[in-house]
Amino acid sequence: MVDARGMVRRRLGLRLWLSGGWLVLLALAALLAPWIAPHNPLEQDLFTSRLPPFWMAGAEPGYWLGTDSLGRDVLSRIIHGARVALIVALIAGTATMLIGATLGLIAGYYRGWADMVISRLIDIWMAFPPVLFAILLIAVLGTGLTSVIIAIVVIDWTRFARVVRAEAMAQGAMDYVASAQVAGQRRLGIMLREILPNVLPTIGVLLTLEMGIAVIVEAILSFVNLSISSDDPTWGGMIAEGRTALHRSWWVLVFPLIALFLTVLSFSQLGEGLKDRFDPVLR
Amino acid sequence: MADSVADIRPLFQVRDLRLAFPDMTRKPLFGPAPQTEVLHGLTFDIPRGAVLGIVGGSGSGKTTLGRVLVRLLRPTSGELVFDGREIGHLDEAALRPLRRRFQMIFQDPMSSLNPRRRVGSLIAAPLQLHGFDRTSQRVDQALDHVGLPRAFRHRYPHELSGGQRQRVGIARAIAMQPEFILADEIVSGLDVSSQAQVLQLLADLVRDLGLTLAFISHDLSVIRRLCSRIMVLHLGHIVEHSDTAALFDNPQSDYTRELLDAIPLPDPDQVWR
Amino acid sequence: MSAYLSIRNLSAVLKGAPKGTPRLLRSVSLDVAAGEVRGLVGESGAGKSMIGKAVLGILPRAVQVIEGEIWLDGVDLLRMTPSERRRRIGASAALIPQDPMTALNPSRRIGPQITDRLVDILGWTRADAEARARELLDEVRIPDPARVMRSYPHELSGGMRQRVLIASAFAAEPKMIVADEPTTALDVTVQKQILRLIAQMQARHGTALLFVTHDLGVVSKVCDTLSVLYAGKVVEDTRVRDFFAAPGHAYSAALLAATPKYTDPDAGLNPVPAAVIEAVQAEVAAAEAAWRKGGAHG
Amino acid sequence: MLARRILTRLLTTLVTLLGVSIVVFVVIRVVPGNPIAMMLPPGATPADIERLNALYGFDRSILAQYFIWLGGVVQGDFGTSIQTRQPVLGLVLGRLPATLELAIMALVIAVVIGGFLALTGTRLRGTATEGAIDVGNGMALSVPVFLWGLVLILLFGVLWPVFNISGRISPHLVQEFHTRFFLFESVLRLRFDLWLDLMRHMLMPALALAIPLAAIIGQLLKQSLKETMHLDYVTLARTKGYGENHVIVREALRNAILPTLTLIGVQFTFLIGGTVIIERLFSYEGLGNMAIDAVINRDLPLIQGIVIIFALLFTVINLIVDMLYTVLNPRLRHG
Repeated sequence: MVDARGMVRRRLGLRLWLSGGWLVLLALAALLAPWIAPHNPLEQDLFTSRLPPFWMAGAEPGYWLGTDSLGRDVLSRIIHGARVALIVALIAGTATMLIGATLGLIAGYYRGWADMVISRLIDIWMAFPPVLFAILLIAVLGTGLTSVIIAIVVIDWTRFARVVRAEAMAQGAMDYVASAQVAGQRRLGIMLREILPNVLPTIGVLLTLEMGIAVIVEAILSFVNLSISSDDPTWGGMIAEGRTALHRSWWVLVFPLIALFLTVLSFSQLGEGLKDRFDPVLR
Repeated sequence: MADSVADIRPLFQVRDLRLAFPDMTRKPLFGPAPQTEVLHGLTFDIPRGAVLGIVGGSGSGKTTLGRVLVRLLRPTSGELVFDGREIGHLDEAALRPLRRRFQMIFQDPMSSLNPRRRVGSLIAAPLQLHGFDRTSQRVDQALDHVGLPRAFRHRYPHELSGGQRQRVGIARAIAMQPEFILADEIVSGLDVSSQAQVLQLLADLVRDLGLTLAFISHDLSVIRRLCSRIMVLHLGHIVEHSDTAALFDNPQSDYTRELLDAIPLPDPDQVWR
Repeated sequence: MSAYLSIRNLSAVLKGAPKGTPRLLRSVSLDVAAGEVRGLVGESGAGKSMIGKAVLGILPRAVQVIEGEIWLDGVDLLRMTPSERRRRIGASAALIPQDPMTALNPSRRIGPQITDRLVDILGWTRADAEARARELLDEVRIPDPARVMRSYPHELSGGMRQRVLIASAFAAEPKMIVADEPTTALDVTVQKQILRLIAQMQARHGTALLFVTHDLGVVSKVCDTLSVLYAGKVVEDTRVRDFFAAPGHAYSAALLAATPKYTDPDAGLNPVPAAVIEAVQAEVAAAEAAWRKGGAHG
Repeated sequence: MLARRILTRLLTTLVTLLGVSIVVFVVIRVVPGNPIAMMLPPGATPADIERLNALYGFDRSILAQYFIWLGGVVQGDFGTSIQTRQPVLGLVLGRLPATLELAIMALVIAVVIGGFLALTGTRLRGTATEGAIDVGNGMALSVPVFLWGLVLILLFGVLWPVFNISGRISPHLVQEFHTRFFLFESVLRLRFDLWLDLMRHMLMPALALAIPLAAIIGQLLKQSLKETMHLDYVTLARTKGYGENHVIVREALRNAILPTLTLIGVQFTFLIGGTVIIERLFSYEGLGNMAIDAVINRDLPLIQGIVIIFALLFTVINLIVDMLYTVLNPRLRHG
């Protein structure tokens, strides 16, 4: 009898390759966007509006994935949209991690009043629906890339703080921490040298997850037209446009949706994949 | 030097040591929780070079006492004097330079060895912290001492067997050249064959390195073989503290007698009252 | 005295392991007669617990029996369908588990945990089953059985819980009980009471008892006969008195020498010599090779 | 012990709500600079500004302003919507039933699917089916509701248009209802024609909301079931002669369900948070859709009202789940 779980486990390597491959492809597209995009993503041409993708009747050569109602090239807009998506993912993801993980580590290891304050803050934050909170912040801060990033960090630090706090608490109860204390290690040293390495794999998984979430939040904000200026190509903006003209030109919605879907999925699978592959301690 | 005052003074002098924890289950809504005392005024000495066995059932306070001795816990009151110096109420910073001199080996090596450090780093880290030189050689020496191959320094704890992990714990403690080692139930998770090996090793090290050892266990049979003095704890009190032979031949307290009577000897002729 | 439990040539392997991987149980054979207590000893990984689990049909899913017979009360359990086997075991055998703290369902009251087998499997009326449970709790000397039956497990001490588990094991008058390290988790003074209780109950009910333990001291107190295991193979099968007088196998002797004994500071706690380990390993390997060559089961 | 636990929990809830009010106050009243300008429609006269200044005490200290504002909020005075010139509380309460019904429907779907997956996965552990469930759960988990919504719109709105992907109910049916709880009302009045129309509209957004939660429930419940299945009391039940199904349901489920229950509580608040974007996506007339309109129209009093209602809802749900956990856990009940 074959153990089916073994088959799933073997696929993990594949999942790492697939998700990593897509993200590398995306990063290259974002970096080289001005050179590889077949058209100017902002260029409107009403004579070529609503062209279908290349395999359908009525397609025009050069517009591989068709055009939207203003005649803009869908493929070029997706490639340029990748820039916004990845910038938000990297900056917002990293900043969220730094703030959230630090607070979570302090709360979980030092406990006491620091934990009281941080936990209460987390409770308060959990009382707000994140999307609504984000929209509210953008309404107050004004639109723009910086506002989007600030909004994501302000809202999502609790995701790291909660998980890292719980993990640091669990690790803090282990005897290796007592053993470091007997050896004369300082509290800060124990936190950074003993506990942090054991929490790091979790932080890594959360980081890639957060990057995917940042991409989605940016897409949602552009979907409701609250992200960066509405001219710049973003996947969320394209989806919003596509949603209104779904029956006439479905491709305007479908292709950015696929890009978004793959990106979010890849980010979430990447973290797990990396952990399974490189964490020396198998649990 | 052998006759100097410093050498005849006991390494540990413990006087009326008490420890209480706040009882969160009885905490009123406001104000502090009531205290529950788990160590009720313990007084004893550990002479230099002694191997002291600390025995008791679950809830006797033996593990708690051990953690107070190496100052993982701060006593609520009483004196804890190590080598002539009161350490019970020192803060972490003042304690730090002294920490090298009393080390601990833990019950569960899987939990007490940081899973993300290799054996070499596990042994070397405390050495570097206390400014030892030639740490690499010291790690090798420590591995030699506990009978592990030097190549083990590149392994992770999860790649070792239970007995090997416990040897790493011992190596880490002796590498610091401490005067005192506390061993907390270090063989209770091992099979009899590895148990015998680890105990043998510990006995040899104590003799060769001139260590003072406190050995916590629930098993009087194990303690008899290793220890020169035995202290029996029951519900946070010392019910008996005497010479090993004296304790086994002529136990003074009812609890000790009950404990001895309950041990199943590997002998079908033992009469079990 | 005919054997109530009879295991013949029982071999088990890890599921999905490549061919040629050593077996977990290597052609184990042993008998337990009605009223007999057989000890199963060995170090961790020797397979002693696995035998008890095989008898009760609770082997982990990863373990697969590849040959052998387990005769319980005249029928071979391994030739029955799983559901037949389950009912058979439920009606005629029982387990006293290792850790009383985890062996009672924390969200169910004590009473139903004792009576459920009687009502659901054996078809007793609830009133009869409850009367029987009270009687048994009384027999294992639990004060105020009616109150205990209404309690949740966390309201009882470890020793009390183990008494409840013993009562529950004897509830259906099983002819066969497997005790799997039943006192390892207890303090030594409580252990003594529990061992005594098990021995008394076993004698009074005439039950066949398979007693799994790593402690030769415990064996000498409760067992009549003894099987010593090494790497899934029975290396010695003997009477307890004979064993302690003169172990019949070098490995058994070494195990006995390693067992601490407080009455004699010079005896016990002697590490098992490497030569003994090598010899017993060679013996097991030879038996394994012979079994493979026999090709009875590929 | 139980009473003290509940009392402590109530106190922390109060502290949380106070913190929520401070955050809302700071974000809406302090950060944007001149709140009056934001609260007024374009073309307001200086007299209007004067009147509002006096009404909200903007001439006083921030702390005083906070307490004046908090006093109003506690009495249900969230101000007047700039857009519609109606009291915010009425607007919010008018939309709340739609959102609640959607969220509860999604929760029911998620629990049913998740529970089924967990039980099936446990029953068939070690088989290919379990592997498939794991992979499916992993996928469902890592894709947020926004994308599931879009996928469902494509599948059942365009490719195979069997469901409505826009609105809460066919417009001509609205006047049939006496309350705002359309779904409950249709069931209570046994009007299954209305119920059917509601379901055709609600199923897709509810399913989009439910998919990730179903996956989480499936994953966590299966994991705790599997852990529980290794415990001694489950093994003991097997030796008593019980079959696999009985052992899973009667011995394991009750103990495995507690961690899942707390998780469902937290996740249910996330699910309600997800309604904001899902309602937008499916043009469903609930609170979330109203919130986004309010932000686009810079209707700050309305936003503030919606945010506070959501926060109140979340806190109350968390409180209820905690209480439920306390009551269901025999260890705490009979401490």
